[in-house]
Amino acid sequence: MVSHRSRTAFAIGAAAVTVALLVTGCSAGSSSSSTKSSTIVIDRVFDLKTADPSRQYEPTGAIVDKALYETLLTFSGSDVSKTVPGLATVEASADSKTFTVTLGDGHVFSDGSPVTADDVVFSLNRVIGMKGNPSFLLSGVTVTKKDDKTVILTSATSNPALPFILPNPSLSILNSKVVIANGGTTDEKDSAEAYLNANSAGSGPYVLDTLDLTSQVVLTTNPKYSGDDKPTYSRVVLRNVESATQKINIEGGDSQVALDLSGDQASGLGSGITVASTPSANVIFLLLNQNSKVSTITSNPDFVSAVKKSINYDDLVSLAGKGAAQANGIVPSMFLGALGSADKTTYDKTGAAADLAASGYKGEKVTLSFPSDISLNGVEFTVLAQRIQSQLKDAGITVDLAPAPVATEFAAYRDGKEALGLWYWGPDFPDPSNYLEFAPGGVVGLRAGWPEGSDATVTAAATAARAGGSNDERATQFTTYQKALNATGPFIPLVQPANNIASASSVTGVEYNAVWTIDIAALGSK
Amino acid sequence: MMNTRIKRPRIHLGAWGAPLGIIGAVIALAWIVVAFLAPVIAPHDPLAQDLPRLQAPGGDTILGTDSLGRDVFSRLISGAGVTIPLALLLVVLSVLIGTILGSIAGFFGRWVDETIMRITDLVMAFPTVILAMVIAAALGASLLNAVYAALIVSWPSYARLTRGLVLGLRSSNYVVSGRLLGFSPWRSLWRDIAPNIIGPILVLASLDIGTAILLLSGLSFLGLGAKPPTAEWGSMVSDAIGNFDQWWLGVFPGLAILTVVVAFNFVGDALRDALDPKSATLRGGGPTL
Amino acid sequence: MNSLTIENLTISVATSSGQREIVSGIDITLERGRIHGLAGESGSGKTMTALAVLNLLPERAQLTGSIRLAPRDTTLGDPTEIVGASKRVMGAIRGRRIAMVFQDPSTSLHPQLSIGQQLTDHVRHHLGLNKRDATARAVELLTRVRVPNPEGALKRYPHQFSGGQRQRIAIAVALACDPEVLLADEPTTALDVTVQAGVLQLLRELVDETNLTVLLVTHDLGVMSAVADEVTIMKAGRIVESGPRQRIFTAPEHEYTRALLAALPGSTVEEDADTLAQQLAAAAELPDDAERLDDTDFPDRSELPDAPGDGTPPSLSDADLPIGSSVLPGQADLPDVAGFPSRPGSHRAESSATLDISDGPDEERTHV
Amino acid sequence: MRPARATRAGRTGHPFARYLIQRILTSLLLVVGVTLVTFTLTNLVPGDPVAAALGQHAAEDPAIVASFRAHYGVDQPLVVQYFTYLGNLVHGDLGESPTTHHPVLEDLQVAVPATLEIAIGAIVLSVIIGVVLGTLAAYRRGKVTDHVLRVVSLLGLSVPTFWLALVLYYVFFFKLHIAPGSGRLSAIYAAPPTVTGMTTVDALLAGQWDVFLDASAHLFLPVLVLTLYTVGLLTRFVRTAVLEILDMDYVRAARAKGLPGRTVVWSYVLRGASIPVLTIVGLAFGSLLSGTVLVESVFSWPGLGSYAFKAASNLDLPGIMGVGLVIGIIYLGTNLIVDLLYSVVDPRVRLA
Repeated sequence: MVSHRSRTAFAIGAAAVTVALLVTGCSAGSSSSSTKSSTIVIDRVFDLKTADPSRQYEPTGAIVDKALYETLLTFSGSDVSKTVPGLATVEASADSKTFTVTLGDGHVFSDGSPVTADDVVFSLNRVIGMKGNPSFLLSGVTVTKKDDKTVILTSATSNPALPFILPNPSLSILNSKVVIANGGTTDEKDSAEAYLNANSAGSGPYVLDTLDLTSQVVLTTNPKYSGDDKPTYSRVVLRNVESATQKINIEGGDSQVALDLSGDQASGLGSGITVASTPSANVIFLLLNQNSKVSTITSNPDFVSAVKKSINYDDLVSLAGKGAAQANGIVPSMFLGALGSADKTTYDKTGAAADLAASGYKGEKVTLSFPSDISLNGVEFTVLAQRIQSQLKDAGITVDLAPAPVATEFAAYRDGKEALGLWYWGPDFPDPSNYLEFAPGGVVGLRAGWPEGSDATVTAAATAARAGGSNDERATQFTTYQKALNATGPFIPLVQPANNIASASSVTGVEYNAVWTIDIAALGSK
Repeated sequence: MMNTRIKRPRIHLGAWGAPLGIIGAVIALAWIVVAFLAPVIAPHDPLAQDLPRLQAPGGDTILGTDSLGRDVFSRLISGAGVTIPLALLLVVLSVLIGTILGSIAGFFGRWVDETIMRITDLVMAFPTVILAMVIAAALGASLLNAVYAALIVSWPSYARLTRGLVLGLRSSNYVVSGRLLGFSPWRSLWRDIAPNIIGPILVLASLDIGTAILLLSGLSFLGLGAKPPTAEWGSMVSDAIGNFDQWWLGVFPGLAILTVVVAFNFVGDALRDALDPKSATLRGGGPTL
Repeated sequence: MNSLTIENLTISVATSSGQREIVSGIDITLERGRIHGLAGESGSGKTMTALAVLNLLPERAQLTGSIRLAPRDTTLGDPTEIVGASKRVMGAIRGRRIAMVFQDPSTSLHPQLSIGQQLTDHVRHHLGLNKRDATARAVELLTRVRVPNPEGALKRYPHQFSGGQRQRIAIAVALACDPEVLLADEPTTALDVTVQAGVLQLLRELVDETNLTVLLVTHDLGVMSAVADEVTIMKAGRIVESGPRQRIFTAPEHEYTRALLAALPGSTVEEDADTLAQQLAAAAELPDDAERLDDTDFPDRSELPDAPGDGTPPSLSDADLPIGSSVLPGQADLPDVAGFPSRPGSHRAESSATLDISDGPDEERTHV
Repeated sequence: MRPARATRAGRTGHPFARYLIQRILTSLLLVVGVTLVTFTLTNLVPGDPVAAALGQHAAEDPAIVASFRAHYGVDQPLVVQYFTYLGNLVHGDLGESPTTHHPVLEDLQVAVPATLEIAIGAIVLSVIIGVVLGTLAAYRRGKVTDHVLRVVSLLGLSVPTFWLALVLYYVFFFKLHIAPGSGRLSAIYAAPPTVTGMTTVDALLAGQWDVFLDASAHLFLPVLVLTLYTVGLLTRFVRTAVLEILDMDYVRAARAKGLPGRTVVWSYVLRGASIPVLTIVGLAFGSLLSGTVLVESVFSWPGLGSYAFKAASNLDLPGIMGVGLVIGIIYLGTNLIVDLLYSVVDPRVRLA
């Protein structure tokens, strides 16, 4: 355990050296000590680009904005299968094209002004009009004010998923007067981002104290917060910390919550620390390009089948660590319509050999491209890729690894130029319809060189699933879709890595949410 | 420090420089032998992931296993065959490019000299690693690309050294008398100047092998060098970042780098004592990482 | 009255081929208020002898015998033994009781320190003067060695003075603590021939005025004949002959001495100060680098464009050439010659003060 | 290091002004060169900055992509982009980073002091230690101390900094728990009001002793890692320089004056060795900045190295350009300071 004396001695020693270094005639004023009371420290590997909710679309941004802002609808705890009222209640029309938003009473922003329909209209129109990263969430949606308490959302097409999209922190409601005063507009000329990175303009339980995109975000309680559940911690420090250090920090009491421990790290934690391990909603998959211009090998159906059977899924799951699970289908396990373990693809050495022989593969090198700088819930793509390479080698398939930073590699992936690719899909909203993009001609389908009309079975299943219906009907439709995809599709769902949230035992209310990872305001103490 | 001296290489074996140099040479040679024999002496296939993951040293693995169940010891010795030859290649290429450009600059002077020296200024204004990083990012991660990136930042020191030596020699007796006798400048460049600059260049180059290893493994550490699953020491160290509990993942490859670099630096230091007791250090030669 | 007594002094140096004796059992006695000339060719061990007196020989040199420094006043006690003396004892002797002037003032004065600092640091250390008193003393010293504008000179740096002025400053530095013995190692060799006389004249005056004891190390018999009272001739680490100047120059007993003298132009010894300058001019020759310690570290002469190509500095010991029979090309290589009107023979000793004023500051360049 | 030009003083009145103008002009040329090189290199990268900045969902929406390209000006031809950049540069506008969504200038205002804090700490510490050890080695030439120091300094030069950083971090933080974790400040402390951007200095200026202690503790390991390397470099070099000075007549003359040993060392020997030592210190500072990249990545230090790495891997052109510029400026500034110091320590050097 930490010896406080030795740590103090280290600090003093270091300070002595620093003092010696400083050529400062330091005029020491009275020691104005810094705040320490009721602070909670949360360690996170940052992927933060902005705190402006209408621009951010990163998991860390969602954590921050969930604490600073409120949305029209929200989820309770970790349950993302049904929405609950947030700032408003929403009623959908039968055709899922018109949604009536009715604002609740008594919601005020941090400057004390009430949340109005104008704020809702401005905030949502700003998301759409700025054409920032999250604007596709509301594509085809128009927002109109009906009266001071009511707003109408109209979708061009049937949009049953919209209520599940609205809780996304990117669709937070901002204080329109403040934002407009600081350069906010509802088009691309908007210049309020700088302001929103230094101040918050929301009605959430916290306000932004300081923000440094690379090191830390500090939140303090919003005294005007109108919700019933006032936050326990008056100051929140969300720090950018590498996962190995997160482990040390939480073991040493330097932090109270660690969000990015790998399975290996989480299983080695000492007593006094609680770990919540749940499979995350991220699905890591392998894609085999069906475009013969890209690769004549990967576009061979027998070869695709051989690869599916050559992979030792259990081995990959154990590599991903504690709490990880095999992705039975492309839809993650906690969503409606997820596949059961009976329908998962399994390792089949002899079947693989037969398929490989049938494919006419002659030992050519296949290039596996992957983003080398991505580490998802503690699972490093580089590690995973090496294991896949090794497994395929055992099956007689020669794989050449081509790592590149995601910035460079993503372009090739998006343009459908990768023969073999290792990627993941994180859901935009907790509804299986998000996964229809994997169908032929879908966004991800095209990345695998799989245009419309490539696979009639899958396309038919996808069309049926898109049509909607009752929950049971939809569940069946999506199961069928995924079975078809597993059978003939160019995607191989591999792993849902675990989300390990480690917290000091004194911290309560730690719950993983697939949309915003963790609700800071819900954290309590005992 | 452009005030150069003309000295034919002289051998003075310092009382202690020589033994250190011999120790260095022995260690360096040992690593080179290991590099050649790695496939024979490695107890396991360095790429095979057939052992239990993250096993501590001892038992059937000398240095434990990594996060994919590969034998750290086997990877360590096969790593010698990855970094050392490339570092040597890098130094040889740097010396070639640097001395050629430096001789041209020093011998022909005027605008040729100005141009070449301004380019070295430009390259030297960048910190080595950051420039190499940008280049490696541009070329894509691979060890050979890391060598190219490192080459771009490492030739100027040779160019400057050579230019300084050539400038000093150009006005010296034998070159001047050669000119009076009507020999061509190329002849004097080759006959009179080359033998005189070999000593300092050799010293700088021998000290640079260590730098080259540090630079290449540093780039690999940042993910801009060796591609997985290559057993490269720098990337082995970076694998250790996520696995602090498994100290053996990082400690041994780091020690490997350290011993090789120290060995080459011992040799270089002894060579400096022997060939060029003063000038090499004064010109700011030596590692810059 | 004896001031410094050297008895049976032997200096040997460890080399790769074993111990080599550089000085072998010499005896020299310096009398108070006299200038004792120590002459000999390069490598004869004369500079080593001088350094031994200050215990400043390189570490690898071994020293046996005895060097005794008599107290200023015989009633004060026994002489101090220098051979094997502790650091503390030597610290109290060096600069305070025995001072030294080196051959080349352009290297013996620190180029980066002001004249003021170099003149006062040891004064403050040895005599415990405060800054103001030390500065006053420095001004007095500079006046005494006839450096013009002494107050201004304190703030200047060595490169801003001519060679002759620098050596005067170096002498002032040596005399600053009022020492009993002054070791002058070739004090005029590095100087332009036209200013040598002035410096020697100054030395003579100081001895006459202050009862200083001087050991004048030189290879130049012309210089010797001009100022020395006693003369010792050394060869290969041994004393060849020793005695009063008059006798040595008129009736040398040893053949080696005779050979040396025969080589001097104008074979009679003239003491007349008026002719000194002329004589010195005639006897002038190049500085003798070979005598320096670690001569290999000195910039090779071959770097100079017009030096002979073999790279070895000219040295008497090469062929036992008689002193003065210079075969070397003029004075162009002398470091201080630039900007100095070279009119040999036209200077008179008493006009040296005016001469020095006319010295322009060196336009020295530094390459870094 | 280019030689400081020393010529006849005072021919045209203000040699310093002339020196400065000449320096600034060459610097400007160099800076333009740096931007051109960086720009060209970055554009050689085959990737697409859009993908990096937008992420896999938004990058599919043509409207979002077009909006992004227009905002960052990457829809223009390269030549236009470059000259637009130069034009903005004249007005002190370094552009906006697509990675951080911040003006690059603001990012650099945070990153540069963070790196300088480490680099200055390391160089000051290294100079103190290196000069003492180097002088010691020279004085004990050929003795045990000298040999030990030779081995130690060669070891210092041979340690991979990234590895040493990890090992120290592992030992002092992970195992012994006496060093603080990564970053610049423990989370319980709020950063002191920004004056210099260096946390330790700012904490002192604000009189926050506890923050200062904490910031110093965070600073210590990164500084130590970089110091060990630089000490190796300086010790070897100072030894050589001092050995050369010890041969000088003026050192023998100072001894003959009976000055105490430490006066001889400090006033005479080290003053004499100051020019070559200053030169190498300037060079060492440059390599320190280089070394910070690897060390910052281990200690999660939000400095220039981390920023450069992130910018390079995200194809963040304005970010990389900004880093190139600021490093060029630091390099030139270092040279300028070294040149000025030459004239301080050596009266024979005059700037013209």
